[in-house]
Amino acid sequence: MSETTDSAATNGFEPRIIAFVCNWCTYLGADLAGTNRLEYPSNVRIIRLPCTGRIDFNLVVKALEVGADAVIISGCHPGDCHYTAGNYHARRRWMLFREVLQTLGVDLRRIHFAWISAAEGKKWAQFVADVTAQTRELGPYNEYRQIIEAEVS
Amino acid sequence: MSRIGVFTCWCGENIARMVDVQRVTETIAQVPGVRVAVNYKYMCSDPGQASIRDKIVEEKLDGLVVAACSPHMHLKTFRRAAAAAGLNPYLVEMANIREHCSWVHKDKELATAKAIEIIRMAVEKVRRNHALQPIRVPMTKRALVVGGGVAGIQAALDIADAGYEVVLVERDPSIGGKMAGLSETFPTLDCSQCILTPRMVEVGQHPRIKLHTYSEVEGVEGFVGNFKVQIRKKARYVDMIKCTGCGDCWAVCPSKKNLSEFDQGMGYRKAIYIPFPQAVPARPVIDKEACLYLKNGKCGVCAKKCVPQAINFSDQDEVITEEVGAVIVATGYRLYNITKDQDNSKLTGYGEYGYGLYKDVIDGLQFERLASASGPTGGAIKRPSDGAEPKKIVFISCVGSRDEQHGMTYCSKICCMYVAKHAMLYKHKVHDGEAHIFYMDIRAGGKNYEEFVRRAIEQDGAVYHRGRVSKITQENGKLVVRGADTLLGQPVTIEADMVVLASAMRPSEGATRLAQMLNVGVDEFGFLSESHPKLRPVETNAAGVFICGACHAPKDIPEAVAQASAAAGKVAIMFANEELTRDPEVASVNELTCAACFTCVRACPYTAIEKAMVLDGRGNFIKNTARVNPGLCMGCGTCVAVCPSKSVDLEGFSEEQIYSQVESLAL
Amino acid sequence: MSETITKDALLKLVGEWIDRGKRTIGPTEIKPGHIRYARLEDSAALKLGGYIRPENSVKEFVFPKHEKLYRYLFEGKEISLAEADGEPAATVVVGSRPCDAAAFDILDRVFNWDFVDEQFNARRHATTIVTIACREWDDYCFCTSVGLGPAAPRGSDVLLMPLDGGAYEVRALTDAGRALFAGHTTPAEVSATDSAGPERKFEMEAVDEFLRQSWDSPLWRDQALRCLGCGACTYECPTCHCFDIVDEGNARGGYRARNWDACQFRMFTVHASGHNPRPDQPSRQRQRILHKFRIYPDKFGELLCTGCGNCGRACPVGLGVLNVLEAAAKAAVEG
Amino acid sequence: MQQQELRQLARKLLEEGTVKVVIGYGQPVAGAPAFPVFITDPAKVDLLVWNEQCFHNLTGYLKRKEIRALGKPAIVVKGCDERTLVMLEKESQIVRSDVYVIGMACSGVGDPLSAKCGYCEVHMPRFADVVIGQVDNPPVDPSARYAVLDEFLSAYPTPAARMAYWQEELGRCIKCYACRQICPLCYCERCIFDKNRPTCVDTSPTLKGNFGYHITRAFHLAARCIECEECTRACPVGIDLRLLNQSLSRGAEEHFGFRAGMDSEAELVVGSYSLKDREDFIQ
Repeated sequence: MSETTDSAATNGFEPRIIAFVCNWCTYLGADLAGTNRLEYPSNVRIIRLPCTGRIDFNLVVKALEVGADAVIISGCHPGDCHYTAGNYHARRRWMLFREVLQTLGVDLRRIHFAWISAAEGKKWAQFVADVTAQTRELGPYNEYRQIIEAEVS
Repeated sequence: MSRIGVFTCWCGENIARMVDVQRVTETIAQVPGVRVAVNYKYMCSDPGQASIRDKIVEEKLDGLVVAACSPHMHLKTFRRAAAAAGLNPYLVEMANIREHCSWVHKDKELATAKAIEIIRMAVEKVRRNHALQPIRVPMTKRALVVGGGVAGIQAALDIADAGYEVVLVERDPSIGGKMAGLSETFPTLDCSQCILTPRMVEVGQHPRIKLHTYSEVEGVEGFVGNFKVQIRKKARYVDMIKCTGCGDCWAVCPSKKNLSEFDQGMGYRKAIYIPFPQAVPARPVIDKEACLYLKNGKCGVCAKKCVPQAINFSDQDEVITEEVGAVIVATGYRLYNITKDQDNSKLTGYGEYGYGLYKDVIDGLQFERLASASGPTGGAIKRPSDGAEPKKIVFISCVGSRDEQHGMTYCSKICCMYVAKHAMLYKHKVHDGEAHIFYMDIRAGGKNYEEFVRRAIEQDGAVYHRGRVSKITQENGKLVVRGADTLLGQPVTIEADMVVLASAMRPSEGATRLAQMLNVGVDEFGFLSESHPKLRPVETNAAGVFICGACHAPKDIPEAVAQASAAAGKVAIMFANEELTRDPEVASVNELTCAACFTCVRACPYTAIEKAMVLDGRGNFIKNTARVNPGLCMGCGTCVAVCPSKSVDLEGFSEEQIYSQVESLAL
Repeated sequence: MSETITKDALLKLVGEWIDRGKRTIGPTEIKPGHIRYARLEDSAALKLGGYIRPENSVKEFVFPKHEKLYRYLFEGKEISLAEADGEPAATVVVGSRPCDAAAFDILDRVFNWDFVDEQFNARRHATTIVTIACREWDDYCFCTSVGLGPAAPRGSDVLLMPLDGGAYEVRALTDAGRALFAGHTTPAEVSATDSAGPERKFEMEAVDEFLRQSWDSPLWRDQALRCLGCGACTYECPTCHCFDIVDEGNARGGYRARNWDACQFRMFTVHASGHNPRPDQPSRQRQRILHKFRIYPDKFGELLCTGCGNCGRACPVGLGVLNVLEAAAKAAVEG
Repeated sequence: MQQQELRQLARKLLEEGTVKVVIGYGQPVAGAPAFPVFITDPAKVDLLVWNEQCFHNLTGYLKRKEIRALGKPAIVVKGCDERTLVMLEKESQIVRSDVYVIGMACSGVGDPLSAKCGYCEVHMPRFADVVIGQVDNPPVDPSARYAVLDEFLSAYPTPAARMAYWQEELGRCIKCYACRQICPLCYCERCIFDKNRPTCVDTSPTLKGNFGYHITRAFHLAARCIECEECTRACPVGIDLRLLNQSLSRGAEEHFGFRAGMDSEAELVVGSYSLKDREDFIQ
């Protein structure tokens, strides 16, 4: 998961990845990855929310609107939610949100969901590495860039 | 224009090695709204914090970003520093450029670029933070303790001794719980009742403890500091005030053959009875299933015999309401009853042990009664079937515990110890008897525990077989126990007179229902969930509700007592304040734009949102609205995400804050 | 004696405009059953007949639904401004309806009244409009009631009068128009006969009289109760020209733009205080009608309506200027 | 004849003062689309019509302040419209007893027949105070419900193709909000699109703003939309908005066995959860 080799493979394109994570599991998981010095690509920007329950689909849309090539949404495993049920509510909304994205033709390979606990620093590092690698393969999200930049004629 | 200060920490080499803090500082200094940007070797150090405090004053800062480690590490630290300099602590944000940046990247260029963006996000966020004041909620300084076992007793006494009123609710006619029924306790072998009953009496006589025995919690309303609890006081048919506990009634009661719950069904009691001599309160109850008068109107000799005329056959259940500010759940455990407890699909095993089929196969608590001086046999070890003294007893541990296939995955923790104790007690009473123990591992962690087990083996000659028992059959008056000794690597067959199963500990009946009433989570086995396994072991996610004892997980007496005192301490700390102060980073509703679809009400994990009405000055109805109870809201923000019009927002993670963070990442 | 052009010649000419890179706009079937004015990539896409009029109006080609005014960029603590767009492309609108062309003339006044709107003017001057007179109309059409007609020349650079057999009589009305068709027409004896157009739906005088004392009339409520408060009528109207100014941007920078806005929206007049001087649909409908048929005429001496009937066609609940004015005229007569 | 019965009932209700207004369909020009009328005067009940042009779902008017000001309403609903009432009641927007519901037996509207009528299972209203007329519910193939969607998805199989389609379609959107305004389940006091600080979605009718708008509009109807297709009918620029709503309706049915407004007992999908919800898409 060393960056240089990966990016070389995709002639230098470095994806922009925005991650919405919950404060109690995935954020701490990412902290643990740091404490254990687990290296992963620097493409991800983490936005901390209290709970996956707080992560509104509009935020995902906004992330695409600011030019994200991929979006990560991650929180506590079922049963682990600091707020007991936030992640269950989130999971439901994600299921439905994916449906409308599918019809709209938003590439679901660019929107990633994960349960990553405070103990899973390794999983976080690996997950970010995988998402980054996959997005490098996919290349820049030009379809959405077109939407952002389209002029009204 | 805001006046934000950005303080970038080197964390010695931890950050500075991988992030060019100088470049970061210079770049951030150029961000609109940033008044000062500095960097320092150790921001969390005293000089570091001092420099922050000075800058806040000098530059009249109205927002603070500390770019350093994880907020989970130091946000509180820097909020305190800000407060000390007169800046509202909620105007402080941290940018995590250590755990999330310098520690996980190897390319200094990329890491520096990322650090700048992380800080940029924090700047955009803090610009939209609000100065917040802690939320104050008035509270009833009165605690409810559910469960009158040793944990509940300890918790109740500690809180009462701290000077606060306690309402103690016990389902059985007497407090005392499981411990009151134990013979002797490991590792000291001191008599269980001798140490417990004085505490029970203390509870009974304590001026600040209100005791409701033979009662159950039926409903809970309200929230932390302000609970209203409905308690069902089951009909006792005995007037608690008139009754003197003289015992004339049960002496004459003709209904004799009723299995004694206290004796674990090993002995009998009357229809009107006290569970055991030292019961608190020492007042009898009438078992309406057994009472001849209540069943078919004949008899009533107890009433005739009762001088103070305390018998009241027309007694009814009564539901009372108690107002309390905090609740401690201490509902304890029950043993895995192989014949009855095949409730969840996983519990399917151990029929082969013949429990409930062979009279002389009993469980640990039943053996306690056999061994107890106050027990049905007066402490003499006699087997249930014929009262003969068993010459060979097989003790089996891990019955239903540590068993993925047929039982519970967890370890019931106390069995290893009490099995050793049982062997000892048996050998002390039946010197020529043989005590065989089948075990998986001996888990004797605890003060003097290992020594205790060694004693059982070395001094009292308990025979340990490492292995599981596959089957127990009854052949010509003997219980043939077939197992394996994995150490010897050969099958073992023992013809025993009695078998004692160390059955798994499970949460007591109704624990889950109570948990639901209190909005406390339960795990897959029905044990109540603590708020944090390490740091908040007696708190729950329901504010003002605490847990102790075996309702949380299998525990032995010292642990249960320690945890009970811990929970009591938490309550005392809460009550020590004039009013409740809660984190102000909670949700609130814009009542004018709320469409009152109440999706948030359905979604809130804490039932912290209520259906309310907007009224005009004269109290006329204007519209419906959702309303957040700040005393209950824990700030998860689930309501914000489900609100279609975004009429509800969450302080600290407001829509404006999050969107501005995302937008700061625009290419 | 008149100049004519055959349908084929016209299409050929349109093709030339397209090839020469002119932004060429005309009625086209954007999807089955939907005829709209839109940019033509190929003259074959130009739909000259088989419908009453396009669903939209041509206003969006001089006054687009969204128009950047200028860009701004944060450079450190400095903010720099930049022009939004370059020069507008030379544009020909071909196959416009007279009721659309007339609207250009009206919009010219609006955008050059107290403030000279250069961005509008630039687009307008880059646009030549070739109108085709109507020979068909439907129940929604009421141009004749507002002083126009199926062959009204107002606002057009060229007016094409359909002849029997598919050709057109070319009436070039301006230099731009003449330049556009120069050398592409053939002289002929035939000359198109004006058609009467939709029969009068109401008497403007009566309407005017009513509107001047109608403020509290129950008519507004009766007519507008069903109004949904959407902007379909105003956005498909050739003369409605209200807009809103918004900034679209982020922490890096962005741009200021003007977007169409509609008097039928609740948000159109709501104050920061929450007070709304037009609190309900009836008051918003009244505003729209009064603006078009009294307030605007008082100021500019002409109606702010060309009788195209798009409002009625676009309305999901069958409410349009026509319904209201017919009712108004009726009310005026009944007193 | 249903229309006669309807008028008689309306007159009776108004005369007896059971209701103050009857919300129904009017049609001054025969054959023209019927539109909503609000009858407060018993003498005017003959304005009411009932025919295949009555496709409008009138239930949205129950939330409108101007209408509420008229007093207790009676409303004319088809079986499909009635599904909205179920949702509005579940979402605390109406009190059923405050509305007199006149159900019309309906064998389909629109000419040609609206797509939604092809798979309608509620030709007979189920919760109305009175039902006028009688028709049978013909058996329907459940898959027909999403035929339009399936057609689209197979015609545009790849994300890129779909994205191209929507860029074309949503590029035309002029943000007139007809789809929002006509939707009987869009009843927010202040729509999120009218909210600033922050503006979740660009207000401009740019492609970006339009995508944000239509994703949000559709998702806000997730597991709520009762497929009346009024949004599609109202759209002046001819965008087939049904497709977005249908994909969510199908999702709600497939994942949660929920169909908005069909079962008045069913628990709403958003705001609740099940431990069994699938999560194969979560790593």
